[in-house]
Amino acid sequence: MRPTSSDRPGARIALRDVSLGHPGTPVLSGVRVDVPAGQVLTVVGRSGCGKSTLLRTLAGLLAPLAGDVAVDRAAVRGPGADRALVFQEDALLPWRSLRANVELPLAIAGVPRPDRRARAAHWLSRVGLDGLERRLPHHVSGGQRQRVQLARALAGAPRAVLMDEPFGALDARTRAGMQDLLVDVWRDTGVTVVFVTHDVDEALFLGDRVAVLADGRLTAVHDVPHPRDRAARETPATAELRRTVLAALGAHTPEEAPLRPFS
Amino acid sequence: MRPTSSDRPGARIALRDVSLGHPGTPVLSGVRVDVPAGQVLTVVGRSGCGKSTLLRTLAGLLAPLAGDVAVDRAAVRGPGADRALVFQEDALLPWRSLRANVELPLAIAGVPRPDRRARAAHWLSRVGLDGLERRLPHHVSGGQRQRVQLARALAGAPRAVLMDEPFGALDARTRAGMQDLLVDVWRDTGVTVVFVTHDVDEALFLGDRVAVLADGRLTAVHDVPHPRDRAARETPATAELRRTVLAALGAHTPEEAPLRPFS
Amino acid sequence: GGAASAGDGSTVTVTVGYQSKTINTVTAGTLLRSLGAFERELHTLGAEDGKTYKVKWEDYATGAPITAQMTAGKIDIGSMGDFPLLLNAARGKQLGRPTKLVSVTGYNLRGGLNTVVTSPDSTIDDLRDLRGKKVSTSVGSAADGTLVRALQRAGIHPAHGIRKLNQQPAVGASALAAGSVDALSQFVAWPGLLAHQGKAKALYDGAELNLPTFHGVTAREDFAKERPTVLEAFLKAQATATRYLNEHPATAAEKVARATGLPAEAVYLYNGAHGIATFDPSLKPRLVAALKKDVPILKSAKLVDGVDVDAFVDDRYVRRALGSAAYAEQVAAEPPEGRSEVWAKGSSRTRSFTSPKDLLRHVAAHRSAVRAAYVPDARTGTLWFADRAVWVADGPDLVPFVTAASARAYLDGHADATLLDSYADALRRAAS
Amino acid sequence: MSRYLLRVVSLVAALAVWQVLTSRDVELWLRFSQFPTVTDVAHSFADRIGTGTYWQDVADSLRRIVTGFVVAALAGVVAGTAVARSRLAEDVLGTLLEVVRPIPAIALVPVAILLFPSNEQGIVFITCVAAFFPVLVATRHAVRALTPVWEEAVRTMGGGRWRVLRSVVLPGALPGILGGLSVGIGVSWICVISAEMISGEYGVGYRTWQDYTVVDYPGVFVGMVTIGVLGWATSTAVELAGRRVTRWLPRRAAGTGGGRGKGATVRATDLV
Amino acid sequence: MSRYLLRVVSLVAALAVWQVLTSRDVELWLRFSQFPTVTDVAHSFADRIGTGTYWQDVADSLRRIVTGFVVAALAGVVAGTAVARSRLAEDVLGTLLEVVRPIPAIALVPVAILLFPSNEQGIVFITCVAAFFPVLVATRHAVRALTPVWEEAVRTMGGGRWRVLRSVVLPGALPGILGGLSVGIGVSWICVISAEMISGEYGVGYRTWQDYTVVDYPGVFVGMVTIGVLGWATSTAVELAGRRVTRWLPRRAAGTGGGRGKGATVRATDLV
Ligand SMILES: Nc1ncnc2c1ncn2[C@@H]1O[C@H](COP(=O)(O)OP(=O)(O)OP(=O)(O)O)[C@@H](O)[C@H]1O
Ligand SMILES: Nc1ncnc2c1ncn2[C@@H]1O[C@H](COP(=O)(O)OP(=O)(O)OP(=O)(O)O)[C@@H](O)[C@H]1O
Ligand SMILES: [Mg+2]
Ligand SMILES: [Mg+2]
Repeated sequence: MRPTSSDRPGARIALRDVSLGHPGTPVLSGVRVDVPAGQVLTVVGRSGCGKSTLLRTLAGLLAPLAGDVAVDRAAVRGPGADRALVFQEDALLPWRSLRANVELPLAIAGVPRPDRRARAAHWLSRVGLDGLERRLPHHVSGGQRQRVQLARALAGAPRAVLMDEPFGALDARTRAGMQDLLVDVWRDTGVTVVFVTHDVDEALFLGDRVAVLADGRLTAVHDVPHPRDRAARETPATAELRRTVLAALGAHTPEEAPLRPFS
Repeated sequence: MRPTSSDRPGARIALRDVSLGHPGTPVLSGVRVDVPAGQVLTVVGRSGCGKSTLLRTLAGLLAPLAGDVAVDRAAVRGPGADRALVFQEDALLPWRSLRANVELPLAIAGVPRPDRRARAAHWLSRVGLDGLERRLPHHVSGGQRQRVQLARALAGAPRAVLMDEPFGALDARTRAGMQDLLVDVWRDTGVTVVFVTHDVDEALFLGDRVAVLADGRLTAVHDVPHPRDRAARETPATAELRRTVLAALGAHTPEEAPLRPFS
Repeated sequence: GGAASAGDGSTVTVTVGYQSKTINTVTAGTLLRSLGAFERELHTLGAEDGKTYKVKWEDYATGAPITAQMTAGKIDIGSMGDFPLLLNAARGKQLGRPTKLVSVTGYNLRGGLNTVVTSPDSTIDDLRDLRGKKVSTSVGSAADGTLVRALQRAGIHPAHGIRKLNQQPAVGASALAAGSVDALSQFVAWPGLLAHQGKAKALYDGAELNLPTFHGVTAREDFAKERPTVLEAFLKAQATATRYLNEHPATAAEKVARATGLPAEAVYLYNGAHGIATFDPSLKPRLVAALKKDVPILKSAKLVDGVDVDAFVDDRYVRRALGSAAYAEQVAAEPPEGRSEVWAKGSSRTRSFTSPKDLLRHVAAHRSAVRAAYVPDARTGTLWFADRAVWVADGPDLVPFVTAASARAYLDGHADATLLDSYADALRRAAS
Repeated sequence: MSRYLLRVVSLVAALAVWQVLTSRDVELWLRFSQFPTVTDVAHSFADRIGTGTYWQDVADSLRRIVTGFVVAALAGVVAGTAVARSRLAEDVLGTLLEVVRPIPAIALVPVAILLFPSNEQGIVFITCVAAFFPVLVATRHAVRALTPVWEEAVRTMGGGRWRVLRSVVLPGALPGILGGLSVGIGVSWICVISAEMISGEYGVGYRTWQDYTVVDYPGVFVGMVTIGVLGWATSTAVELAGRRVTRWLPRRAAGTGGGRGKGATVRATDLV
Repeated sequence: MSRYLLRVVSLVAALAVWQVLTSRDVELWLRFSQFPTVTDVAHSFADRIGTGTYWQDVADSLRRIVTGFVVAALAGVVAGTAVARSRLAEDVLGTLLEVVRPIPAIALVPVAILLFPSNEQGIVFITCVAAFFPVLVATRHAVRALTPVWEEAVRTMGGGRWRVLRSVVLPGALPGILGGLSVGIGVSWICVISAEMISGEYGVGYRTWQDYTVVDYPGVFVGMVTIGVLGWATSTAVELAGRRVTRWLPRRAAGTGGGRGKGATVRATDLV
């Protein structure tokens, strides 16, 4: 049932001295990072630092201002089914039911209708939305819409998933469930993941490496000592890394947070 | 400079056995809760449990299916400037600059133009968006848009603010700043706050009380022992409450979270 | 296709364009169609040459679309008034689809087919009063020609002396009713129709000009050359319709009224036994001469560069259709004298009277039984509705005129004649 | 339901006002004195409706309008989309179409006569041209105003130009296109007299113009009423079809229940 | 810029095709043989453009169209908004307007003459009616399709009906309304001949019809070209004004730079 793509391993994404931004608004410069096939890179940074801009550039929706984004050594010239993007904003097609939204990448890939329907049902069920298949997007809650986007991205069996705060509107438990779903999919398919999040714990839990954006640059890429192990969170190494990342973000770690840090 | 409304204390919001939902879709029933003037009630619950529906009902945008929402003992018959709503979705007017969006409640209240402009600048600056006043909403990032909504809601000097995951798209440090801003405003004006969040820590930090929604009901309202004190988080009482709330949400506390809680 | 086409070599479709509302063309249009005479002629023809003929009738509001369709090769035979005929000739030649004037439908030798009218309560009662006033007409029509000539005779500059509004007849009629123009110069059917409806009174009778006006039939030259027998069949049928009209004028008027929506009383005014129009297919030299005189008017209005009328007129077909002897007789025939007539309700024929006074006496006696009463203008002979005419008492005689101006001209020469204020007055005098 | 009652009442009231204005020959700046009264028109209508000609007119006009409209709708949507999405199409077609767009339907009468082998084709051509441009313009505007993220989403799923057209542009622009179709069918009717001037035989527009040429005002009004009703029927058909395919549009609760019904969205006020 | 060049080239090419079709008397199903050639029309044009009459025609028509259009735009936006937002207005006005909407402009000629004291008023009335309905329908559709959350936001700020109208409905519906205005001014021009049938003296529409009644084809084409150019100019003015006030609309990068310029949105393809 579950679509596997063991024949198509994850994509390798490489940026060498890339500058990016919107027409007339440069956002990041000198970005250099290499995401090997099948790796999970999580990206953190303050609001407005350029995380979404980076993902849109990787997706091929924005052309870099300088340099090239390479996927498996070929420069990206536009978007493609190999790189799925979970948008930060609501990107469901409002005239399609949840099911039809999830079916869309399958239809594009030419999957026949009954198969498409079954797979869409499968993915909607995995994100916990059984029973809502036939609703329209604006008849479900914000968190539900976000999960449909996730299901849609995964249904297309991409070689890389680019996720822009995909779990931002989810409660703790649902979020954990989605994280696990992602880990499962990653295990099964070896998909490459670039994952933007505001939750440093999430970044540490999911990422093989954590990239930090600040001041218009990619300032650091940290290896995570014990990735994908919630219980291992509180090892000294992890705690140290969390402190480092939070400090890089300019935040105080919870333990030392004063009541009014910068009022 | 800062608009105070000490002459207009916070509103008191009361629900007695209210049922609510969308036309044809009942969501919550038998909701009973009283938010005294100037109190902060945080609301937690799983995705799709009815948090947004509750806030929309309090705002007067949705009529309850049964029962009445009372504000200062008068039944709510529709929305009003006394209750500002920070929407979960993007609710900025896309044709207005950020500044013009923030000025809107002031214009509605009849504030003269120069004053309006100054106050909008003040609020935009407090949410950290100096310099972006003249941008259009779709030329700024998701987190920036969310902060504009916050500024807009506060600029109108409401007697109650209803906030639907207002900091969901913000990084840890910006989020802390916004929390502090909210606390400041609350201290200065005595505004009543109903605050929906997925972050239990945030709920405990900001709330005087925490309401839990589950299974179509408001299952519990907990008093927070040491509200608005980050350092006090780790008192046994707080830790206990956090565990209780997380359990009510069906989530495992971080300490005991297994890697794959429900796969 | 619209044009005469031999689809499989044996079926030929002939397309005839006509103007049902321009009732001076009924013998080549409305009446001809309702009698089925052309179809019968073609059937006979088909029996001879083994072809199947079909007729397609197309009814237009004015001559322009017919000319347009003819230049596009889609109409083979069309009928229209004298000025539109000249335009038809000019455009046909210009666009490489020359046309021929092959017969006349109806005519009035004095020009009585065109009339200038005002609203019934207008204070204008002389053409000279039009100076500086708004007058609606259709530029390029015979009615415009009448207006221009009449104004010239009255000493008014036809372009600058009045404000001429160029409007479709129907538009002009509405404008007159609404009071946004002071007078309306139009051709056959409209003046009579508006007078009958009580929406207008005559100000100037075109017959005062004493210049012939007529309507005729035009055919595409290549059609005529290719299918002369069809054209002759048409002209024969036209002659049949003309005969029918002359023999059963009231029934013919009823038929036309039914087909067009015009009141039969107004149709009879023009097409009756002594109606304003005389129906006769022959191309009389007097009419051709009149046509030539119209060319300069169109030229000065910059509507045509010049028309070779002699090349346009072609009487060979009608001559052959009617037979040379009969044709010569027709050419020589004079129109009947105008006579007073009463059309009684429920009757299919009219009763004529030797004098207008006799008619009035009859009408006074049978008021409720009279459908319509017509009297000829004492000066121009133009027939008009008795109840819309201007009456003059001259001794024992009661003399009718189409216009007040015409009546005044009579009064000038007859010192003891008096103008009557109303039709009722005239009736009373006749009865006593 | 009382809504339908209200609609009927409003139509009847309009007729009553007309009757009063015309039968009393009211002249207050606007002048109603020359107008036929409702009863005049009703009599004419009663006379005509029994004739075969009337129904032949109706059938012919409907056939022409519907044919012309269907062709125009297809062509307008295709051209509008092309102009909105392709710079080349905009440059090559855009200006040309903008210059041709305002050309009056009646001015096309001679063109239709000259260009087409048969009059029927000419008539359909004119109604088609009339409907084409509103559809074109509405489509162009709607396609240009599409939310870009929808297209972006489909493109990140590997959708190419046709997929974007099929799955984003057409459904997303549909509400706007439907507005254009509704206007387009209306404009087709507006031009039916001009078009049928070349008919020579049947058609509601043809008949109305013929009636006007003999200054038969009640007849003209019968034509206007007939065209009004036919136009209303066709545009209602278009709107209903449209509503079916745009049911997904989030709607304000207006029209779903009375006032502040339980469970309905609370509205500030019903009027405006 | 090469875009303008391309536009000019496309116009010139269209003229060249016309010249070839007409001067060679092409007859392939469509028949161009009787059409005036470009040179015929150009000659007529040259003759006329030097005359005072021509410019008087242009000035009169422009004045009438612009007056009628401005009135129609205001009335159409007001009525369209009312019908879209108020159930009462929809019931009372909606059906009535739908029945009146398809009534042909020419059928209004007698009405305009009988109703209005002066011809000018009648002409403006007809152009105004012509433009009114497209604006009405477009406004109605645009207002109905508004994202509800905008209105909800303003209402939670205490905005009442007028504030919602001013701050949400009008600006939000503006892109759609502008489409309607663009169609509306086009339809005004489409009806200029019908309207100016009343004129009797001046006006481009009047002149064109007059030329047709004397079957002067080059004259008709001069009229058509003039109307085309005037119509293009007025609708371009409307579109430009529209673009200024809808600059906020998120646009695809189309038309902002060449192909996949650095920093521009990458587009799947230029054509479609
Ligand atoms: N417009 C609507 N019509 C019908 N049902 C709706 C509508 N909006 C939401 N719902 C349903 O009502 C329930 C409550 O939705 P609500 O938006 O209040 O959830 P929520 O608690 O805010 O969730 P989230 O955390 O995901 O935003 C959900 O099950 C949702 O599917
Ligand atoms: N369309 C645009 N045009 C111009 N500038 C933009 C545009 N979108 C975003 N920006 C600016 O670019 C910068 C980076 O935006 P981006 O959306 O990448 O931020 P982000 O890191 O995703 O922030 P957030 O966490 O708030 O979503 C911001 O300062 C923003 O104001
Ligand atoms: Mg972002
Ligand atoms: Mg919600």
